Amino acid sequence: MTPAPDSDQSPVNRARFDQQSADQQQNSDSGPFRKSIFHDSGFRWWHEVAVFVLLVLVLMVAQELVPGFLNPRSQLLLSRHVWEMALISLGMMLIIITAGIDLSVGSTMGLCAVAFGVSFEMTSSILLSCLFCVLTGFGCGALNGALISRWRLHPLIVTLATYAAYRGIAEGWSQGHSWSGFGASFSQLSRGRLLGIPYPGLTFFALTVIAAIVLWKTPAGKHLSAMGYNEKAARFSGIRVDLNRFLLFCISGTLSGLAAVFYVARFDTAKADAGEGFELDAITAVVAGGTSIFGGRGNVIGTILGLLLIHETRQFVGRYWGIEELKSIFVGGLLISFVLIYQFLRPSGQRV
Amino acid sequence: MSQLPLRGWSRLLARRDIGILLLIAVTTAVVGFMDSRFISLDVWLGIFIRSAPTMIVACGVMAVILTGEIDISAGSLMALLAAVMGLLISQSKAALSLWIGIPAVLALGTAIGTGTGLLVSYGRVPSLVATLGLMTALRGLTTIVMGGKNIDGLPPALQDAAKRGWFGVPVSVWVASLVVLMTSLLFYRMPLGRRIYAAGSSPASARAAGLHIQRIQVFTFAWAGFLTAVATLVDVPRLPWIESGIGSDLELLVITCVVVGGVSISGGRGDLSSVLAAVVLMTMIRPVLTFLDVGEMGEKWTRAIQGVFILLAVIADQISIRFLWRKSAKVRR
Amino acid sequence: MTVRVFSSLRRIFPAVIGLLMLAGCQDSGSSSTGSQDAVAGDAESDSESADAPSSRSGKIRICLLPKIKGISYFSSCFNGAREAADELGNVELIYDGPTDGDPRKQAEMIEQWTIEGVDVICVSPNAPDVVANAMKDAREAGIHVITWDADGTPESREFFINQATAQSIGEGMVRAMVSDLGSETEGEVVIISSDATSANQNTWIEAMKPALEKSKLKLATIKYPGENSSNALADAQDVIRKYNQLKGIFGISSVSFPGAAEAVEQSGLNGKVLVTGLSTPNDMKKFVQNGTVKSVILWNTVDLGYLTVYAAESLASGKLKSGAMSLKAGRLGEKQIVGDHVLLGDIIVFTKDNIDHYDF
Amino acid sequence: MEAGSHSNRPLIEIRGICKSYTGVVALSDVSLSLMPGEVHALCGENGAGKSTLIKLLAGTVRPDSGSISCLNESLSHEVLLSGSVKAAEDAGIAVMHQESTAFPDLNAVDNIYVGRELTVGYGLLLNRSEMRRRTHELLHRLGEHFSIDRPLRELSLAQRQMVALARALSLKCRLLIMDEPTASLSMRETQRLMLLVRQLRSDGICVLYVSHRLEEVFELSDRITVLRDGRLVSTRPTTEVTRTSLIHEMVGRDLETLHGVSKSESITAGADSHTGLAAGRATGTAIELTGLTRIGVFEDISLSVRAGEIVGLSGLVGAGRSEIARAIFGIDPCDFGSISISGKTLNRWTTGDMINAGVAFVPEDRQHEGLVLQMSVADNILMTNYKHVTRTGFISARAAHQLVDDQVKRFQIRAASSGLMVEFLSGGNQQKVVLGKWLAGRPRVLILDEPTRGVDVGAKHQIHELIEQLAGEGLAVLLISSELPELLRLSHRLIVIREGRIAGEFASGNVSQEEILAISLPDAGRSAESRQ
Repeated sequence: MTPAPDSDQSPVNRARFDQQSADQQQNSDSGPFRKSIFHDSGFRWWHEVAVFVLLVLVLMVAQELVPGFLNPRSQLLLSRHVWEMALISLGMMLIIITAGIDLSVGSTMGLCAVAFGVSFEMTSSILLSCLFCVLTGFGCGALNGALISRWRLHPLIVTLATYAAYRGIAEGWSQGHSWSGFGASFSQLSRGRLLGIPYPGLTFFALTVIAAIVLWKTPAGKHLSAMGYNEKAARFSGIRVDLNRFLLFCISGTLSGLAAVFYVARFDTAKADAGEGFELDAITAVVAGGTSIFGGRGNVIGTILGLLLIHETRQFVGRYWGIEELKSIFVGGLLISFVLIYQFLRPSGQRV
Repeated sequence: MSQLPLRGWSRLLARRDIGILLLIAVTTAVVGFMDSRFISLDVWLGIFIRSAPTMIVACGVMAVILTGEIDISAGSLMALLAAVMGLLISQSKAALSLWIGIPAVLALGTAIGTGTGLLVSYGRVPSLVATLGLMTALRGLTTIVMGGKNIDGLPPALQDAAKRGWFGVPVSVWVASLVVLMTSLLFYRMPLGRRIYAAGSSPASARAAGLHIQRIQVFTFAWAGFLTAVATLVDVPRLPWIESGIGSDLELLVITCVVVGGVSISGGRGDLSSVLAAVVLMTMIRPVLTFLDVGEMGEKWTRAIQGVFILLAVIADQISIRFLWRKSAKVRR
Repeated sequence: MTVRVFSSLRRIFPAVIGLLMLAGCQDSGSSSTGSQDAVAGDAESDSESADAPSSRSGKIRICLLPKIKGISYFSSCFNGAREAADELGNVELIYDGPTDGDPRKQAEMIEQWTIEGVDVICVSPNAPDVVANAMKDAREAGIHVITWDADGTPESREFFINQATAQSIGEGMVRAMVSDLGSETEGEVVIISSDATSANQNTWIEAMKPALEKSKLKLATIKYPGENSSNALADAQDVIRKYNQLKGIFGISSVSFPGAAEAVEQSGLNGKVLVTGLSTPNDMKKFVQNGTVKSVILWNTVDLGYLTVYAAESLASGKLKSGAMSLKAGRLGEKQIVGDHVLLGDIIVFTKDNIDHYDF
Repeated sequence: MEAGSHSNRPLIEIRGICKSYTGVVALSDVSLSLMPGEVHALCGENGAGKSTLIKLLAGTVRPDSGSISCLNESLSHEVLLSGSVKAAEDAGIAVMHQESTAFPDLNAVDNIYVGRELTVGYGLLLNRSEMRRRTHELLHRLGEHFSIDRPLRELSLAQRQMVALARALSLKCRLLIMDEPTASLSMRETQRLMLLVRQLRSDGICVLYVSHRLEEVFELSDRITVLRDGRLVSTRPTTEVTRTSLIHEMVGRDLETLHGVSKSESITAGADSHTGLAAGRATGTAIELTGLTRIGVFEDISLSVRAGEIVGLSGLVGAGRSEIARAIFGIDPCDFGSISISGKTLNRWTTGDMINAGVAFVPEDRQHEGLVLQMSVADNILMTNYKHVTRTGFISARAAHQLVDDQVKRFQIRAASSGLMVEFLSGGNQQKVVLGKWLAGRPRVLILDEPTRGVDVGAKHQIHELIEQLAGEGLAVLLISSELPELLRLSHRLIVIREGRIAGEFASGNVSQEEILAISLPDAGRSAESRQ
């Protein structure tokens, strides 16, 4: 019998199943004790609780060592840098829930920023430029999505390629040029605040609420989760896996476009290097927030907590020691040790 | 997906390494036609020298990917190892003997690799997460270790070996050949290598066959760490001095080569020869663009050309595989 | 799931409450201001509220922000700055910057210092536009802001410690190359830059192009190896092999200059292909001494850091006000001020003859 | 044939072994001794505990209580097996698995030798030539001549099966466990295999033979052990066992009541439903396939199922039955052919189209295709039914609750709560969840692929009844099963698939198991003679 090419396309799932069945085996060997406590209770929020506890711990230590750390206004002021990344994390979370990954988000931002600049030069209309910028993001996401769902390519491979391609196209298109002088009113888009929260933050929260509603109150949430846990079963249940995946990448691209608009507004600069390194920051936040890199599990509350945890840790390290290098050491170490400790403490059956 | 149920020529053409080599040959011919200086020993030796560290690291990362895991910390690890190497053996620093410094660097690379492996296998931290964290942390650590200064004054013996080497061929090329030989021995002639493939091909079957998957994983990460150290030792002394940016983007370059070389990202499948050909192909892009003299505008498109090229390679590969499957299915009926 | 949504929501109650509290406490502070142009006001009150810790030592807190922390150029500037701070005695010097040269992180640090309420922030902006807003905020919060090494947008700072303009750097490099080669030499030159998006390098290139056109040298191409030393070395080797008429290479980033020099040396073309660029003398000494590099262009970076701290201290203690014509700067003596530029002096060309006199 | 001709001490002694998975008892208090040089058949229905016993012997699973011991090399004293794969292999226990635990990316040589490679140079290097030589030899012994360099994924099922057998043989084994070795073999290959087993026996090797094909069991074995519901029913010399008594012991009911009556039952049931349908609902064709073809997999499949009819799809594993079902449901694309459902003809279709048209599909691999194990019972049931519980796009918690409760009650799903992950349910309950998930939407056509595989006897019976009841309600059922008795009992018509084509069609009343089997085998023409 000829092996069908389609069945070759989901070895990742296969690997995951094997891992799970191994887990299962371990669970069943470890006796009834752990199971009866955690499983039957149906409590699925251990990870969020753990991140929350850790966050509170960090905040307490920070407040103790850096007087005035928790000052709400300084917190909000410093939050500025986090919003674009937060927007991107939101799309990244949705993709990781379906067991995918998007490495091209940062490069998409770069391309969008250049699109903004080019279109501003041509039309000198902020509105059109914003539109073009977001559309470019959508297009980038759609290309990723089309490649991944049409040919069932692995998301890691496709977005690794577009990670290089989009950034390169941004550089070539802009010829390294940067655009600025979009006017003070445009920069208010990023810097202006309502009730003390910057507009990008408000946008983020609005989108988060929408995402939460979609994830919890509509079938789509369950569909995504099912795709992440077991793509095959999702297909067999009539879930349009390919379409959903395509749409998710479109969403992720569009969010990158939106983030690029805020980024351009905040720095009053449109340049091809916008969003460099965002992809890894976003993945870090999403993973720290309890979304399983193997797919299936994940939610917005965890992602927000993960973002806060990374952000506050960076702030704390920056303000207490004043050494930039320590930030990355702390964030990297925190990510590994947290996941490691959680793996040992976690209730059985819940994987990160 | 190296072997398809095809016969004769089509089978040969379907082999990925042959395909990549053909692409290399065609590119060389075209560029050589436009500028004959491209087809010179000097240029090609240069390309091989540059491929050497990538090849060495790719041998390690490929082993990791074959087991179905991933390692994105190679570049950062190289930076840290370079810094440590500088601190230990540079004449302006501790100036230890090479006989202490070199084993120390190798040991550190292996130790960090082993640590990652332990995290992934016994700690059950997903490899992407573990190496992502490591990648971030090691970069920071490197800057601190370097203390804001470039490290100069590596022992002349080491520099000489890296720049001139033996018989006009730098030591990195010799070492890369040796590593490739060792890796192909490992993959194809040693029990462990077959077990690496087996563990990636079907973890459940591997367990049923009594293989210790976790030990295999630890080994592959340790192997990757060790080879990164090897690459650091032979390649970094070639550079004018050690700076904290060494190895930037190396991890993505290596993974790209491994993927373009046809190694399945979920493990179990892939040939070393294709990966090596892919490394040469990827390394060729910069000199090719230089010799094509694309001009100032064109230079700024370099990264775009690289990126689009990778994208096309990936797509073309998938389409051709699918086409060949269908064709072979028809043939067999 | 829906079946469970409410019950599970009940279960995560503690977490939700905590989150709400956090959000609540963040809100409460700003709801009183509630206006959209609250940026400045907020920042000001922040600095007031956070003032207590800053004045604990009674010293003037000066922050020195380099483009990239951890490269020898800025490290030598820092040495000068530390020297000045020690001399002055009443200065607390904070030196920090992004390790990867990300201007976003520069902006982040400026904002952080604004909140901490330091006295002076000295910025070497890696991308003037990106950090401009943060610098403006800092000024509005009552903090003195000066730029050094590279200038920012004029309204974002009070003074610029001017060591050299992009124009003089670019022209200086071309002039050095032409004089090293002999003004009658014809042939090709290549520029090896950093990333295609690097702002500094691009402005220098813009300044170099007209200067090259006036000379008999022809600009063959510009390579962009990024901040990657092996790519820089590789590109340099390739251009040496490609261009027969190559006479000189400009290495205009911290990795491409040594990379180009190394390539020339390894090809055994010392003296046939000349390399010029910006670097601290210590880094390039070996290449100057073996003849690969005839001239290295830079200014006195130690003095630059020294002068910056003196200017910052004078500004904070009220000795320096806008419109001043000169500034007393310790061992450097009286330094001239033109407009809002504090002039350090012109660029220095380090050659075999004088490079041993400098140690930074 | 006498058992224990080589020694009268048992090679393997299993004493009072118990094993349960998450509350479901798989084996309870089973004791068994295996003699050297005997072929010992292990019989029992699916879910009787055979595979658990095999896993215990192979060391992949540890027993909850009880012990397994083995005679040492010199047959002088017993060694207790510690329950690891290594210990089992050292003791000379080799397993040829049913679901081939193989490495699809590796070639035959590696598949045979991975984990215990032949080496030279202090165990560092592979002895490739020797491994290749022995592989050739082994495969030659099995009568196979395919290229040993090709990865397993490119081989046919039978060839893969032979590789698995070769792996088992390559071990210097004293106990060879063969789990359904002939399931996907042709007649000729089966004959060769049986010859081989006899040869092994004469070499003093104990063969534990697990098969559903009773003819083989009777032809080969010296003793037969019957398991039922995890308990040992009997161990007797084959000479003392008759076909009838064996089936009786396996099923726990009389053969007559099972076999004879079920046949007549199915005939009458069929007649009943037809007459019933004639009176009530439309008896029109519910689903019709015309020339369905997926190149290289199956070809020109045309069949139709009427409302209220159960059509059985028979054939060997790998004949293309499941693939046809998957193609009908739009999982795999078709190259040619069309489907018409209730008069509407489709030339291209997706899974969504099929669901909307009222087709439901219970897939073969419950754990990987039918269910999302990590999600709750409720989530799984709702998965295909959100359209029934959403109000203006939002899920109504009450409606969802209602629907899940209804299904849990209707199918008597035994779970502590509907929020429990299905991972922790027993096989039968998992299957009920799958059925509940699909039947809540009131489909018109139901495709069942191996609905009772790995399901315990009680649940199996319930599922059988349910299928008949559903058909009685007017559902068109396409039933795929490897268990011929099940097919014969349930279906009104039987279609046999051989090598991707329809090989024959029967009314189930007038055909025997043997006839169907004969026509299923790849070299069908000759097999009929040899069976006589």
